[in-house]
Amino acid sequence: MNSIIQYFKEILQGVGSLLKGMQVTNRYFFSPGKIVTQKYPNNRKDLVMFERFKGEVVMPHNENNEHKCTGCGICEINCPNGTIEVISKTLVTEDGKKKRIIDKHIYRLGMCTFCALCVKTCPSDALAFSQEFEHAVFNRALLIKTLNKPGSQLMKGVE
Amino acid sequence: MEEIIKEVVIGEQEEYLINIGPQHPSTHGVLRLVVSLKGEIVKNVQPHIGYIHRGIEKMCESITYPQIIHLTDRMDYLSACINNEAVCLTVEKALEVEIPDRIKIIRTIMAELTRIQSHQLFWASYGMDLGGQTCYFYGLRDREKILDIFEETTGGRMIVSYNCPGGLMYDIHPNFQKRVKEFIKYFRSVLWEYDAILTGNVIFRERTIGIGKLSLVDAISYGITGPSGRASGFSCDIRKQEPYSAYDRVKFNEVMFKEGDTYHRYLARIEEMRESMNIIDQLIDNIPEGQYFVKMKPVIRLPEGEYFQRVETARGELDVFIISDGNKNPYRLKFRSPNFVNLGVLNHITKDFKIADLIAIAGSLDFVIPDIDR
Amino acid sequence: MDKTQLGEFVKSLKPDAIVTDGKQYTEVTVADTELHSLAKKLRESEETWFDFLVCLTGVDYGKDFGVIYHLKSTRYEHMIVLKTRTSEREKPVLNSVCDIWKGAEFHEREVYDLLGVKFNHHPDLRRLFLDSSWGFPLRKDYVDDINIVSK
Amino acid sequence: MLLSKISNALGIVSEPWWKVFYDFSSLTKGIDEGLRSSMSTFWAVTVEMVMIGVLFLLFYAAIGLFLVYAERKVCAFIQNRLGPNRIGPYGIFQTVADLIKLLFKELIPIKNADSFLFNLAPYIVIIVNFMVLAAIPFAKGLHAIDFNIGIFYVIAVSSMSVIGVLLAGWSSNSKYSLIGAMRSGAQIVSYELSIGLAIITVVILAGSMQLSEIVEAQRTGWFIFKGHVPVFIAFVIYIISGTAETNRGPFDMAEAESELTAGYHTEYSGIKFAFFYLAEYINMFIIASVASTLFLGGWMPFHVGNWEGFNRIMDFIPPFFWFIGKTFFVIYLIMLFKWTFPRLRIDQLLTLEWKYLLPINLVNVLIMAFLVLMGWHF
Repeated sequence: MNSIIQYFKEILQGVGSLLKGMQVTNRYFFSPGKIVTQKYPNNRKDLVMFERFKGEVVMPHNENNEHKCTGCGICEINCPNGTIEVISKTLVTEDGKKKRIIDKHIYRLGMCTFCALCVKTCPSDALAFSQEFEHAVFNRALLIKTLNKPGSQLMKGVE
Repeated sequence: MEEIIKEVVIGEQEEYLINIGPQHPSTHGVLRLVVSLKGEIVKNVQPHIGYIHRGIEKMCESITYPQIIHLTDRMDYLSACINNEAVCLTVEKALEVEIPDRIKIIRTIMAELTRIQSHQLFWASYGMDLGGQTCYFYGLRDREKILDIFEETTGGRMIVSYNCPGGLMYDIHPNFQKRVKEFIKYFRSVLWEYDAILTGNVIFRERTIGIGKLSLVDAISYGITGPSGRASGFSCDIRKQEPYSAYDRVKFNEVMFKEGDTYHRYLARIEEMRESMNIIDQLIDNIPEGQYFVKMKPVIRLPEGEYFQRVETARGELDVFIISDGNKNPYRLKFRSPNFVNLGVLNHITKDFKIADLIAIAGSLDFVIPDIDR
Repeated sequence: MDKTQLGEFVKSLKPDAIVTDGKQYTEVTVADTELHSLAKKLRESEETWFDFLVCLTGVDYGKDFGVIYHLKSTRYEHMIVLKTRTSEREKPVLNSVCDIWKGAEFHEREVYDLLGVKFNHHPDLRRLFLDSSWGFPLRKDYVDDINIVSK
Repeated sequence: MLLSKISNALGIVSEPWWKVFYDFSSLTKGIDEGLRSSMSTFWAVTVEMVMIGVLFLLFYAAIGLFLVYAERKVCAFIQNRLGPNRIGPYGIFQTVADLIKLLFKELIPIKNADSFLFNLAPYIVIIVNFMVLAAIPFAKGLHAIDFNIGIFYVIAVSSMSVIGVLLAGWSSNSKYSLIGAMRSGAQIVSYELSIGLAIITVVILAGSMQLSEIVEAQRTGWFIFKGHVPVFIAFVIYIISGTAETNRGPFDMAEAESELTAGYHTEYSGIKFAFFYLAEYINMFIIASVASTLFLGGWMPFHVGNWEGFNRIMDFIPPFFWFIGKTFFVIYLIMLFKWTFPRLRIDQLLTLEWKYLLPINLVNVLIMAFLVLMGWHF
């Protein structure tokens, strides 16, 4: 007799647990307000990334096309996988002194692991992360970027 | 010494060999299991790994200590923050740097958040392994909220690279405490759904209770750590045994079961999420003011010697063993990754179960393949 | 047992072993032929009961290879480090500890795979991550012109 | 000429045109008489068969595509997602686009596969589907054949689809497929029993196997209300074993995505895969429509005792929509099963059948027979 009671008890408990699960899924089916998906390409305009989001490394320039990079190469040394290459050139200033300035700051986005060591160790805060995250291109060569804009100069007062 | 190696023949002739993986929905990556079957009964499981072997230990020998951080992120990508912490703790131990409370507490909170999100993904993918696909989306839905917290503070979602030798990369975001509290409140209110859909479900219980039993003796002998080991009654929580960071100042229970079957391995993780929330509750309002990093030398050189640090990741014990020869990069760096060791037990506990149980057991050990291969 | 007691205990088991007091743990260096018997004794004697092989690391020391065993007792919560070195570099062989700790099987396969140290009496000694055509990448003299670019 | 004759025949019906939606028998009768009066019986029957065939093909494609879309939307809403939303408004043409993609996909020939059986298998599954659809009463007078053993025919034919599954698994020379097919064989053979017994419960109550008569018998009230507890139990068992028979939901052992990648149709590609895929949904539709016919009154509207006004309003909704509505309700239930529960293991599946469903079902049939014998039903 006991085993028969046990048998029906098992069935009822089992069905009960199943109904409990169905209750949850059914409730979500009838509550469209809880949908969490974003319609991504459609909401491009009002999509705001967090300010610290590591999209890609950029070199901020001000309105006079000036940046802060002195070409010291600390970012290149700190980069774990050779993403950054700093090509500098020597310039003779007006008062006859020799000064090393940056020629090209090459950044290979395809190799970057976003460890933030370059941005963090830069002594003059020349590098920063942008919030851009749509990196796909058709040609791999386009991922090799030159961060300093053509014709840009070192900001005054940065050594 | 003389060499005595005997050749091994895998799989008898009459057995039915099938390959599960390297591309298979439920191996969670590129794990390949060569399974010998007798009908539906599993007779032998041979894991073939190395499809995502990147030689992290070799790479570490040629880079500096701060640079190692970004590789540890990519080992067990679900416990990225804890992996970072492990290396940082080892380096700090070697240099004998005193770490301020603020850093310790933030590290602990981040580690516990990482543990919660890892277990959420475990819950999600475990439901899917057993055929309940809705679990996956509920798990990911809740996990997104933690990833958002990570993204706001660290700039990365999974690959956070947040800890660095001597402290943290950035200070916490001003919204951090508010958002964490919101999340804890939210997650406490939806955790019952996890139980309603999976834990209490009669099909789920039938599928998991009594399946893949691992005895305490075997768990210790195989070195199974983390929730999987604790489900067998193996007290292996490093947070309790060798407290690091701020674990010595919080109260929490070590989740332990005796049964050691698939169901309890699952349950251990669900309970750990609750414990982690308790830990965060105790710490989130008590973050002291102060510096978020300790000034280190520009080039970190570890004094000659051997340094061993154990931490508890979401999957078990991660050991970092550094042999330094006084240079700026380690002479030898060994990661004892929990998944790698846990994989060793798979053949032992799946024997004579069905092929569907193999998936359930492998899922309950919660493998992250990049951590196995390193 | 604390660090010094452990050292004395090991000394009583193997008088030849070199016991040093490391920063964290007692470190014991034994000859390759002695290792297996010492490990078995440490595992089985009631005072030590090292039943948990925490970590097994292979190291390339240049002229030979070393293997480092971190052992832990779940009963007494103490830890010890065993170290051993192979007798030569050309054909490095050690005794497997798989029969003492089952978890050693994967660790030893990994060491064999990455360093080429063979383990006698191992139940299933095959390459683990790499295929048989690869060299042994964790050796210091390993050269890979394609994949390792040194600056 | 033919058209005018048909319209003449239709003209006999002296009712407004929209009445046809409430009773299709006059329309079908009219077409039949029109055809017969203009050509020999042989040709008339041939033309009718072609017409029905074309209609069913269109219906098959339409309902299949719609159900795939519905399933994706339902599971999306359950899972807090949006589901397909790109092609057409709310993504309604998504499945059409998928079908076009599958049509253009390469049919990959499998090495060492038994190519004849490999190609035959999807057609067996499809043909079985058509054969079952023929017997289903969609509305009053709207069915291809009205057998006097209709429900028996449905059970007999629908279980033939397992042959297609077994052939697919066996002939594709893949280990995953073979395991999937064998599981499916064991599963369908055992759940056939439960379906049969659950249906017999209703047949006892209705006293007929003819589907149109079973529906007619529910004019005074649906069987699920009329038949006390036994019919309700039979309904639950029917839904469970019906889900199992379609290889869906918690019983999708034959596909078992997380174990066997895709089970018996792992090796299929292109349109042959689409056949299997569509067949699964049509199977689900068949199971649901038989459930609504047997238990929920088929195309009978919902009536409550003496509420004249309410019953009038209910009558106003055409029977076809009643049928479709009930069917979709059952389909939603089956979908809810699939998207809530984890999968059973093969031995548990058989335990459920032989230890729980079958004994309960047998007792249930006895109780039903006793109730009918004593006349203790409404």
